[in-house]
Amino acid sequence: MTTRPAPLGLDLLPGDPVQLLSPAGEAVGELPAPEVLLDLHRRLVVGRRFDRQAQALVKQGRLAVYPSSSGQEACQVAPVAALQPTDWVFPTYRESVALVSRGIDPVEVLTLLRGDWHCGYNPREWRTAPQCTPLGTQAPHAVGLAHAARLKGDDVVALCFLGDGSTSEGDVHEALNFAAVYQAPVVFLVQNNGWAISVPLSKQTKAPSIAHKGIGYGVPGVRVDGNDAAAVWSVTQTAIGWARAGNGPTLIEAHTYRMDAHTNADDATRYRTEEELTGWRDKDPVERLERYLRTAGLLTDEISSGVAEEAEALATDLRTRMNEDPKVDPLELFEHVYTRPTASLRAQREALSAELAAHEEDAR
Amino acid sequence: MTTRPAPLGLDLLPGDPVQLLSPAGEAVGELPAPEVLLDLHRRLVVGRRFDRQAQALVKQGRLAVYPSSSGQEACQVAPVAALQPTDWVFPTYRESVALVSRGIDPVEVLTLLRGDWHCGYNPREWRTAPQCTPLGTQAPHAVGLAHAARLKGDDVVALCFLGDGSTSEGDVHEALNFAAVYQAPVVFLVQNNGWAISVPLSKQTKAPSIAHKGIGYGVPGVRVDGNDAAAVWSVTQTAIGWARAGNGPTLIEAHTYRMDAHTNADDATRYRTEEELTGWRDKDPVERLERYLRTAGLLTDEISSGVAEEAEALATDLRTRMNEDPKVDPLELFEHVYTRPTASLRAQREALSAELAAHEEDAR
Amino acid sequence: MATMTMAQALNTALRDAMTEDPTVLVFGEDVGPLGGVFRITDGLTRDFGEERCFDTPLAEAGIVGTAVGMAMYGYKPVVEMQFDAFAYPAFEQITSHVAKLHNRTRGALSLPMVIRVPYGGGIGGVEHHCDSSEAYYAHTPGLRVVTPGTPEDGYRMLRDAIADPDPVVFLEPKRRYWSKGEVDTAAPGPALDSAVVRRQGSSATLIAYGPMVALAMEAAAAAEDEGWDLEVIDLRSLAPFDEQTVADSVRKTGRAVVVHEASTFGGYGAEVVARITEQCFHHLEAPVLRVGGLDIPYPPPKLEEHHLPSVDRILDAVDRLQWEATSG
Amino acid sequence: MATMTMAQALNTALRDAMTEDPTVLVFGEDVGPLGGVFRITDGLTRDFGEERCFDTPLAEAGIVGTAVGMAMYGYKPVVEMQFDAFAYPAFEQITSHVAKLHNRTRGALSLPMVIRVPYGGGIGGVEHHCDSSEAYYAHTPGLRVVTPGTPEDGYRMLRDAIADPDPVVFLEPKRRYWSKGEVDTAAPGPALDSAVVRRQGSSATLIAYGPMVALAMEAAAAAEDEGWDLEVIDLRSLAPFDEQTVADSVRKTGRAVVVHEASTFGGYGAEVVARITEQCFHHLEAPVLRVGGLDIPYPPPKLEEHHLPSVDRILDAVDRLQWEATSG
Ligand SMILES: Cc1ncc(C[n+]2csc(CCOP(=O)(O)OP(=O)(O)O)c2C)c(N)n1
Ligand SMILES: Cc1ncc(C[n+]2csc(CCOP(=O)(O)OP(=O)(O)O)c2C)c(N)n1
Ligand SMILES: [Mg+2]
Ligand SMILES: [Mg+2]
Repeated sequence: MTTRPAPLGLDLLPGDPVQLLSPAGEAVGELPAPEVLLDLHRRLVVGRRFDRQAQALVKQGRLAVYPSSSGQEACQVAPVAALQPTDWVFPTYRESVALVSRGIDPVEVLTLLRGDWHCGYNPREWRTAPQCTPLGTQAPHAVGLAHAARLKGDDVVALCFLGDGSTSEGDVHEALNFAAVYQAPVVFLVQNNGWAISVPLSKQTKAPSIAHKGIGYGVPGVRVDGNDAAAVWSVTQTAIGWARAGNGPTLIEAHTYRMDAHTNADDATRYRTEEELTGWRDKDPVERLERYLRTAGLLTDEISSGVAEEAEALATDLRTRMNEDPKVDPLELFEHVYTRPTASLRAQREALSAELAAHEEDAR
Repeated sequence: MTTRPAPLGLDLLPGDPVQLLSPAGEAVGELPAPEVLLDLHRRLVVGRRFDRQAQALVKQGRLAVYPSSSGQEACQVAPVAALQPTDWVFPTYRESVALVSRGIDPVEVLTLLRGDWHCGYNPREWRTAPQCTPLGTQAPHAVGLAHAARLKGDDVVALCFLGDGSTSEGDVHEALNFAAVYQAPVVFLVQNNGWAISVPLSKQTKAPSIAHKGIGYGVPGVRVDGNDAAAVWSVTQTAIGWARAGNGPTLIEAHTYRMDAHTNADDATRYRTEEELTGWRDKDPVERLERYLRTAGLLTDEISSGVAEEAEALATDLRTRMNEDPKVDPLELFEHVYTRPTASLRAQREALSAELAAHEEDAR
Repeated sequence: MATMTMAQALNTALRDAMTEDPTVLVFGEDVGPLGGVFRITDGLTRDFGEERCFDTPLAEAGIVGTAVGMAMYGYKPVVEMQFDAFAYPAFEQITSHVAKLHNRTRGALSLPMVIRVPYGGGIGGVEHHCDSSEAYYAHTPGLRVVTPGTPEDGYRMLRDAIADPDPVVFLEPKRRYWSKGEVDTAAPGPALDSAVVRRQGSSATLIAYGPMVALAMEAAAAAEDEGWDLEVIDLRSLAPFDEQTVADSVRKTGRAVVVHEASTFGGYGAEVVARITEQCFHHLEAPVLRVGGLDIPYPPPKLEEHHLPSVDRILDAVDRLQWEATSG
Repeated sequence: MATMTMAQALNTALRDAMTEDPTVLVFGEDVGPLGGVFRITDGLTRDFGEERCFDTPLAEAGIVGTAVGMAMYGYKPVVEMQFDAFAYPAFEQITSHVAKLHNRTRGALSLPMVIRVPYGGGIGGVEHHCDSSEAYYAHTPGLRVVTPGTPEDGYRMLRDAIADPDPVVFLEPKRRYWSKGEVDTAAPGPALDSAVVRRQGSSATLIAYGPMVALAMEAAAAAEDEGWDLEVIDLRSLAPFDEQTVADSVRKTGRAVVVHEASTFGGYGAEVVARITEQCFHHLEAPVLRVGGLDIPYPPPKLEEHHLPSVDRILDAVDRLQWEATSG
């Protein structure tokens, strides 16, 4: 087995999950700098507020569907905080909070879920791929992009979000393998929330841990307490630096839990117990960091209310702007199927255009 | 990490390759019983003779293509020798020698390669799936069958052959994972011959070893000298017993080498060196066992010439029977597409039948 | 005789098949305790145990591939692909193995398995959740591809598909899951391969399947106002195709329109047009027309109405069947 | 102007594209030192280095998926699938991502990538090595699907496909790899989307593409003896389909036969028939016929001749174009 000196437990044989803050908010390891912690706190609070608002919007019928990441906010915001703007993010459908934390306009983030036909934001501008629904299929994209950047000599790391369930898909296997073979600067971050809709991890894999899956590719694996924002930040920061320095990919497993159903359409009471939830409530990522910061005297009332205001402002703005239905032009359906338009789509566009005109006529 | 007491290095952390006979034919570990060794020797000699004959047949245009397993005979015959007739085999295109060793008529084994349209033998009768060409796709079949047998309470183990290159395919990943989750009685045997056509293992994976790939599934992995028939037999025998006892799957990596090109259509000189070949010639599986048996006084001239005769008889019989072109009835093309015939295929059959009749007419 | 939604009919079919035949197994993603995201497998794990109905890891090639192995050993697996686009990872298993194994083994091995695929749109689903993938499967020799349009067919055809010795891709029209109908679980019904005439008519033939059957019936009702007496055929089986029933009708009416949700270009409707044209050329008063989806990736909820066939578009197509030509 | 095999023409196209544009990359299984199992990438690694032409692990979804990522970053990847059936593992990547990414991002991301697929039979290949998979791709909106029938088109179309901002599935007719023809690498050639009339004629139109173009030309030559003057169209682009060129021809001749290797049922030919019928109905003297493969899994070397279109079958089809009807 190759052994490389790797920091913070980035090793072929993953150890216990890294934890820097206990659930009670006590420091149990070397913490990032105070400004990092305060930034993480702000992101957590804003992220959670956004998530709540999105859940309200789906109830009001303003969104077609919403996969909440409540409970997983640390995994969403900390890795994003550790990235440079020039780095790329490859999110799944669950990463709305991460994207908001990346700075993308929340309305753009929710565009697809709102029932529009595109991903909302400009992936090139935000160096963020469209949120990906087919499980694990974004993983080879992340590897390809990272490899491409490396070939060009650019300083770019790709962060690929994954769910525990998706690690069973062939594409994730192929991506991990390609990443290792190409030594591509990719960080695979698996949010192990214990469930894939109704399928528990125990029916998903018999691996000692998901991080252990790295071994079969020669990819260092590390486990982290996914409800400890400080730990997630430190571990992803390390992995990103590791990749940036040309050492290749890493596989991070963040242990966390989604506090709500898979999406609003799901009924989680059919497969999991109230006790399980209670256990995880005590590990809440926002409260945990907040407790530490309060006790350490870093989070003043002033800062705290500033953060609360920012979160509230974002929610209000979001509510207002989502109140109007998005303008979707049916004729744009044909515009982006190809870069070079085809005769047949032009004809279909004309037909639809005529149909719409006739309808308008009728409506008069 | 779960630790289970597993014999013969069947462990989540694979060790060095198991070797029982040195390349020079000296015992370096606990050998199987003499009758097992003699049986292996017989199978090796017959297998090699068959392979030579098949290579001759392809040169004579009697086969459309032939992927030789010369050099890999130990990996082909030893696992088969360790199976019960009630167990199942899932071979790739390279396993002709294994199938002959299983007892299947060599002409049947070569049916597909001869240009006929079916696998030649009755898979149910021989408990041997058709030789599989799409890489790795037989792996989930093996898992499904093993799981099915277990559900039925039958004592059946499935042996799944794989090549090193094929381990990069998503299907192999999914199969290993399902096998572990179901605790299915499957033995995955990877013949790591260092090459996937022209792609060397170093471009295939950065894993410490292929056996290490088991860790990510919770599947014990073990490495074995694939040119040491005694070792391959012992390791597969152990893994098969382990599966039979209800302990689930194992992943065996057998280090070996194909001495010939990928198939007769391939030109191996484009990608590998003469030196590499020379190194492997010294590790020849047939000579190695023969040397040991001779030195140990187990292989008498009488036994040896008996084996040689058997091999020669098989080759002669094969040559003769392959000399005539197989009778393939064009009208049978339609017979097995579905179990229940369809009207449209009946019509196509009639059309072809008329065409053939017209041709015959013309030919008169 | 009972009133059921198609979802209930499918659930009942699975139950009845599992009760009658212990070799019938159900597996896939979330089909166990959750009962599937559409609840088609609701209660099966509870009632038949984890060995008969179980959740798998998330890996569609693995699901179909293990089903192949189980079928080789004599089981009758019924696997669920969660949504249409999520069956694509299994495409190699389906085309290179499921479709071919019987043939590759000269009939020694058959694969009595069913791949259930909820398909199509009309339910406001987001991207990748609304594909109509029937053309991919129907073009693959060795597969039977069927799709029910009514709850009764949902029951009967699923039972027949499970009993069939050949592998069947069973396409379930999502948008019909919650539509009710009378189901007689005791009635044998037409053969799995047969199309049925859902409505007799003389002016022209509407040919539909799965999600579009109800729409075609609606269109036929609306067409009465325009003085058209439309015949409606529900194909039920896409592969094999019941040419006889279709050709008989078109020879009678002389005009036809094929309706499906899938993108029109290269869609299943093209085959129907080609066959009708070949079989009924001299009976045709007008070219057989297609009303299909646009040639675009499946659009979002807000715009799917513009993509999907509608009563209006069907009537427009009927209107374009060159009525003047014959009246002269 | 030089005489080349199609294999050489394709190799030259890759070389010229790589020389002119440093963002063009070639990768896949065995494309490096070996030069591909058909030697289409011969010498590229030697001449352009391992960074521009490289071998990948054996994983087709991974190959196509990483190509997507590389294209997102501005490269123009040209990936090789070793054989037709071995592209199926990448089916989800191709349908759910390659075909849709431009659309999903409202045009913000384009995917200037080429997926090269050696396809079809006629070379005595064993199972899984001879599929004609064009219908699967052509039915998927967002993909361009093209196939050259001559060495010159091999060169020109591959250059154009690589230069195209859209993803292109580039289907290479294996059986034509070793056929020679004149190639003018400087001539611009017809647009990538255009069909061309390969032979002018007046009696009927043969419509072919890729592996069948040469056969159609042969059939047209043989038809002269029977007194038929056949027009031959080489479609070149399957998606989009050049309806204009085809319809113009059929309106002129009044009869048409579509030829392809793929199984006829649900094959690409059905679309051609449906469109011609719709566009040219009143010009048609007979139904448009198809000469395609049988509806069976690809047969073995010994029997492929019975599966594949032949000059005889094409002439038979021409003969069935109801010549009596008009002569009266
Ligand atoms: C290829 C594919 N198969 C199935 C689905 C349906 N599906 C959507 S989310 C999901 C569960 C994913 O679980 P996990 O990866 O753990 O992520 P989580 O939702 O828990 O964040 C499933 C099965 C899909 N999107 N893609
Ligand atoms: C899905 C798929 N992709 C590509 C191929 C073409 N192919 C046939 S054999 C082979 C190499 C396989 O290498 P390995 O698994 O190491 O087995 P070996 O041939 O060395 O025994 C390749 C790429 C295939 N058969 N199936
Ligand atoms: Mg999860
Ligand atoms: Mg190999």
